[in-house]
Amino acid sequence: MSELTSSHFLVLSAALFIIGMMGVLTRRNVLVIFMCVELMFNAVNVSFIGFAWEQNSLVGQTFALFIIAVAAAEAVVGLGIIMALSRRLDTVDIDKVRELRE
Amino acid sequence: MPVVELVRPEWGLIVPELILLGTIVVVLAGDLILPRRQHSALTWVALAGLALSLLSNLTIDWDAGQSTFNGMFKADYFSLFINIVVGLAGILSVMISSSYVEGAEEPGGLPLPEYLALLLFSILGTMLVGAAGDLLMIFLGIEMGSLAVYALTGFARRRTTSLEGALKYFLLGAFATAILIYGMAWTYGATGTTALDEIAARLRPVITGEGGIEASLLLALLLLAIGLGFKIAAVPFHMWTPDAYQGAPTPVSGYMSVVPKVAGFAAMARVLVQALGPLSDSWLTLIAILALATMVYGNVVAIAQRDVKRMLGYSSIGHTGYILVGLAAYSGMSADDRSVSSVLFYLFSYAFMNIGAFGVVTWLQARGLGVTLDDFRGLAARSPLAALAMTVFMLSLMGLPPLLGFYAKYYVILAAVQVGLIWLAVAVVVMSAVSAFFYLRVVAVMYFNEPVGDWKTQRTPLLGTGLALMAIGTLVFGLLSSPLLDLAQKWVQAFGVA
Amino acid sequence: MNWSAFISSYIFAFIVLNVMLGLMAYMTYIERKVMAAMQDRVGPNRTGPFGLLQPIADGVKLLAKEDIVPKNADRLVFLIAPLISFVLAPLSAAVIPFGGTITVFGYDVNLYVADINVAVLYVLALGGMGVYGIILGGYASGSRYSLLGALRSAAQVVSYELVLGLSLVGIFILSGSLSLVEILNAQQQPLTLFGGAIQIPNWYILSQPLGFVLFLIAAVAETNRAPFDLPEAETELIGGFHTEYSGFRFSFFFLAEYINMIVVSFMAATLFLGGIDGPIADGVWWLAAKAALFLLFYIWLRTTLPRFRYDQLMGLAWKVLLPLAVINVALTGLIRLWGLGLL
Amino acid sequence: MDGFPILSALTYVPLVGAAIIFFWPKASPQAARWVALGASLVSLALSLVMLAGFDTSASGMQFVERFEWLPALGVSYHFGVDGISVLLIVLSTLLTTIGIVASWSSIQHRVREYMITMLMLETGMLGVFVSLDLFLFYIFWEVMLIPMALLIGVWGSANRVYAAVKFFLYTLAGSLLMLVGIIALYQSYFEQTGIRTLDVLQLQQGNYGYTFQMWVFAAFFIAFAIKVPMWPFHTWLPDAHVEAPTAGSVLLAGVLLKMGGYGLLRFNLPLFPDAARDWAPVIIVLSVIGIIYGALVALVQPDLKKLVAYSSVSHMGFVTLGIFAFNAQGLYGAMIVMLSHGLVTSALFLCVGVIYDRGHTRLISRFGGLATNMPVYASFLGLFTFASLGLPGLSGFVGEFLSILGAFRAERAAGVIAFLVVIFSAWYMLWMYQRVAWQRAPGEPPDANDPEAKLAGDEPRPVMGGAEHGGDVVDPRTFRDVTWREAMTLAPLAVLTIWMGVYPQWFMNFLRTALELVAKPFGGIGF
Amino acid sequence: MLQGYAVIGLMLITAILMGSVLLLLGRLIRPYRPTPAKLQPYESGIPDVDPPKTRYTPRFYIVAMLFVIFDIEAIFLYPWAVSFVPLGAYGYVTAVVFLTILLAGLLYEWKKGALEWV
Repeated sequence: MSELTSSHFLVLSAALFIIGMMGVLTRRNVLVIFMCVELMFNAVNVSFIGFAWEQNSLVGQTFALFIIAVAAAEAVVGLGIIMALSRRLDTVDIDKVRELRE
Repeated sequence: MPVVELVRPEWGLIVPELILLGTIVVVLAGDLILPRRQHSALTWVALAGLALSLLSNLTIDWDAGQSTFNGMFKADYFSLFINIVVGLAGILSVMISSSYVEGAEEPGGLPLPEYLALLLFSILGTMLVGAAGDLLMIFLGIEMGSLAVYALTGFARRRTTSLEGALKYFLLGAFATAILIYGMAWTYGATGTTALDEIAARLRPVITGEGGIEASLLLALLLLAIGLGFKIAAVPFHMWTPDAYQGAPTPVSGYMSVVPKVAGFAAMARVLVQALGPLSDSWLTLIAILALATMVYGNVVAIAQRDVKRMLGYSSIGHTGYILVGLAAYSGMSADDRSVSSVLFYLFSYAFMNIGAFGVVTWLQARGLGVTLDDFRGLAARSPLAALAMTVFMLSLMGLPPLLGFYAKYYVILAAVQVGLIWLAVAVVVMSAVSAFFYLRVVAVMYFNEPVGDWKTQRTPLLGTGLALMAIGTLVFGLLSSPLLDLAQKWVQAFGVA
Repeated sequence: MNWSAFISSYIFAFIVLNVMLGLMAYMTYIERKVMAAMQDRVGPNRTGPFGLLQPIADGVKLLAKEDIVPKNADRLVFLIAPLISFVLAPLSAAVIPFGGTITVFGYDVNLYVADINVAVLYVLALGGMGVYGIILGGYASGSRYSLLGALRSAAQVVSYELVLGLSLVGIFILSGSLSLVEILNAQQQPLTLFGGAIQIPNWYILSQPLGFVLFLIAAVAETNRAPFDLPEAETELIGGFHTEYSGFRFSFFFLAEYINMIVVSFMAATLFLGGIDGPIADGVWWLAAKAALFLLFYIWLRTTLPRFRYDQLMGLAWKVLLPLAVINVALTGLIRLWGLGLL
Repeated sequence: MDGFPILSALTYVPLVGAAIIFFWPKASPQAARWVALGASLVSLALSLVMLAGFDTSASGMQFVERFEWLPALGVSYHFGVDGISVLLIVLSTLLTTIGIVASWSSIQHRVREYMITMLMLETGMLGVFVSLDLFLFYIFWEVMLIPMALLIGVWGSANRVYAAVKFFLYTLAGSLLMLVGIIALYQSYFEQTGIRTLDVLQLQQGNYGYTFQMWVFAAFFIAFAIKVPMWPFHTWLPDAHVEAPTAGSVLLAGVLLKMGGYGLLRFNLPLFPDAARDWAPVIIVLSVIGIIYGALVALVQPDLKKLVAYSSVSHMGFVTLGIFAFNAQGLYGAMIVMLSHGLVTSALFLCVGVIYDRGHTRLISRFGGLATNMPVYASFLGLFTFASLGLPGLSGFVGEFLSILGAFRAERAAGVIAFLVVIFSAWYMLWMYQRVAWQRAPGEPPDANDPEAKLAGDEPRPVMGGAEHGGDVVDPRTFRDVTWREAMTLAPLAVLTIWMGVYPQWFMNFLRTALELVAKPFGGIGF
Repeated sequence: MLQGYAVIGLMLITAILMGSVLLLLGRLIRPYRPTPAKLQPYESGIPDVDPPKTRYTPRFYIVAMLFVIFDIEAIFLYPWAVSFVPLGAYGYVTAVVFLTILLAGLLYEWKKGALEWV
């Protein structure tokens, strides 16, 4: 087992971020998209922690904490919207959410 | 255990924000305490709070360029201008909102206090972005602003289109936020700090040629630009805009066309110019191309729209393009550089004309009409004043002198020409001509067609006053733009204080 | 990497796992016996002396039962969900310090699996993840009762987890750490009163009485035990999320619940009662005794109190316990400042 | 007189009038008319006072008002007049007054708004002529656009919306190009001298590179060429003229078209002499094409207004031709053509308006024999027809002659061709006059004593042409002659036309010093 | 430290193995005789009509949202609590402000009726 370096964090973070991004771009289920966004947030957290670890500073960790908090708030707002919409449309498929078209 | 440096904040510097926060608390408390039919009093509370917050800017010594909370919060001229723009936009938005929210335009009605609280939260967030001295503050401010606006977009929760717009706005907004903070992470990784001035200081060797640009910095730059591009609805990150504008309650559309955009541009100025200014060679071209694509797309697609809200949505994409031109004209922190000041001035004028345009749509809706072009038929015969106001807004958006929009565009073009971006200046001009097609159509329909549909008389004094204020502002502020422009130009002083 | 320490830790982990399972099995026996005694009955007494083989008989019976997968079920999730619950429950025990370091065959062996600096956070996180097993099981069953039970369970667990988390903040303020080992160590120094005339143990139950009560209530609710066993209320929900489960899969949920109970008891003992702290006997015994006290308390509750109504349950968490927990944090901070002379 | 800001006063008086009508919501249509007339008359009076006070011998700007407005940008509030603008200002105030009188009874629909629009238009027009700061100029230039478009779009005839939008877009496109030019100029001057200014006079001191001149010249030129309108930028003009109400056409032809020529003289020539010299051949060719094209198309127009409109294209060709001849004759000629065209074409539109009010059609074929029952009208029409085709002794002759002479000196072939076209203009104008005034009216049986009619057959002239208003055909023989009010609008124009034809020197006196300055970079001798 | 997590990881694997082994062991001895009635979901004896994924009261979602917010805020207190001594009185005041906001938010939700279980 080799030493842990910041690049481990970064590679993990990049992988998570890209998985999340691909999810957002390719999936059709609103909830899945939303979860992928959350995954991206957490990937960013990993990055911040990794950099903070590398530089031995607290800034990155603080930032990550704030991201967690904001992500929670975001989840609440997002879930509220998704819930209200799915109760009206009875679907969570984003392709079926298309009343707003010319 | 690292030595924790204790923060001794200068409360005096955040008085405007504190007043706004207090207003929010009062509004929320009023929601709980007052009976429902007295809720309309909260409109006045909100207006008073906003006005007070705006006035309290006078108590701060802006010349000193002070900062507090360990440099997280800056009270400089840039933040002053943002405070002014956002405060005014807030007041105007509240004025055009109250009758709509209290009225029966939306199924099931809307709760006023929550509406006001969300609006004020969003304003507060945007003010924080303007005053941010750290990437963290920018992130928090943007999110505070955006989250409230997501909720406002879906505020008419009995109407599917409103929720749908909110959903799209939310999903893409959250996506953009993720990209943005990933960019911040990389910036932090590459420079070891998240303080804007510090970043700039550490990047300075790059311009003097003593250090190369790391790939990670470029990645950070790209991610930041994309993330903020989403927030300001720059092409190709604009997909949410038309749907959100069309779906949202009309006053919210007006609001969200201005204040979140202000937040986005303030963040862009803070991040790209103040922090990453030394890397301007790397981002200027990107911004210029974004600007061109954005204005061409927005204006061309707007031509085909029949729904006025949607049309204004696309046109706001176009305006984003114009404002980006101002940013693309950055050439270094010199007293002559008009890039950021033209952006600021544009945002100021955009607040008046665009909230005004949506205000007229709100005004029509209060009288039982819809939001399509056909509903504007013969408005001049029914209400010459409303038609006149709409004409003023449309022509101003088009950029016709002597209205405010012309000055805004003029300054942007001037900034572009000053750094030799003639092609962009020409593009702005050509697109202004293109935009005449759809703005003029509204005017033409109002004056040249006969009225159709039912019309119910309705008294909306606050809305009417708001519209009058905005119309007069659109007419007058252009002529008196000199002091405003001087104020905007002080961004150099603000960003230069390292 | 210190391989010998790693291996010894792992061996200890294996022991902990098995002890937990064994404890759980006999917990059911003890519960039945104690309840019977309280209700003036005999309890299991046929299998083996005093019915001591009853748990084994139960296990064999469950093992031999048919494993039914209902036709509406989401098959894969249905099969995995109990495993999630079962696996996560004993993992929490990994951070409980059962004692100091002892020497076995010349090797130093720590009587805890792992000392991680965010141990409490870890336990809370596992508790939160345990909800997945319940909610997935309920969702995958394809039955109304299951789903409703799962939803109730999830809502309940998250609500009380909040209280649980906040009730511990006072302890962190006092100990300055999130590590269970360090929290334990902080309780080892006795408090001296009246200039050393009286020495009392520095257990946090003394300095954190409110926190202790909150923790206790929240812990009971967190483990879905009576009087907070709404999710599995037989009379209302036919067992809730495990309505459709049978055979050994059903027993996994059962196992998980009891192991959680045991772990929470050990946690409570460590956090509030000084854990292994105690005179005369070896620390492990003290710990076991304290934990047993809590377990008996659980059983006592079950026999004594009727079940809450659901709105009462949620109201209690949000309207009473949560504000109290917050106030506890503020008060603790104030007292601590005073104690430090900073006020 | 000194110190009184007469230019600001005469510019803003109409605006004040508009504001009075606007903020007096209970004003009756009649009151609105009187307020508008009053405001325009005050403005006219002020402009005449200014004309009287104008020193024809002095060089440079007079009645200058100047103060800093947006110092950050170098924008100043700078008004002033020279010989070129002073005459155009009087023309504008005069024609606006006439326009308001002419719409007294023909406009019955939304009278208040109409009057507001007219007065705002006047302010815009006057502002364009008095501004000496490019920023200010541009503002007035655009301000003018909206009222004119509204005039066409709200009070025009059948196809008005199309015409209004077309007019607007054409002009807007041109002016936006000019905006880029203005900013480029500003920037270039700033780079040369370090001074931020948009003052025209100051910018003229700059020294601009050749390539720069060529481009910026083009930017300004296209804006003005659209306004002139010059072939091939003219297509908005026939639509706009045809659809506009009478007063709209009057102001469009009388004043707005002059702004193109004014802009060329004020900005293009002094600022970019090198570029002007090199662009001149192209422009001369385009002017000649425009002259021929306008005349030929006018010849075949069945519609009176279209005919006059295309004749404008032809006449305005003489303006650009004269300007880009760069000599005394050419420049004088251009200016005189502009003034004369302003008077004559406006008058012709008024004449068309008179019979349109009676017959509700503009088709030439629907009129005839007006000389019989409308003798006064026929005399006016005849006078202006002759003035338009360039009969010596009337205003049209002087200008066209001078500008052809100038062109002849500069570019012989162009002069020759342009001269030949005068024959065409005689043809279409006279033919029009013949048909409207002398020919048999539709439905009128032929005169038994007329040998030509016998040759053509004895049928009455058929009533033809698609009637615009529900097919109601009004017999032109029943038309009443001009009313006093109509005569009042035509008379001053007739007087001026004759005056200009007989004594052009009076007008040229005003122009001399100003045109000398314009011609200076081109070795302008011969004044 | 990391070693601790490694042990826990190994423990997790062990637990999964143990569970799986127990389940597979049962497979050897338990019967498998499904009948249609046995496979019906339990409906108190009434035949199943439609799939159970119908709507449930939004209260559950509201609780979930409230939890997410308050839990994160609680987590915010942990770092402060751990470094309580070095942060001192100023840190305490800050935290109290934070807690007040938290409680105010709770109070608001309470008054708005978000905590009522109808």
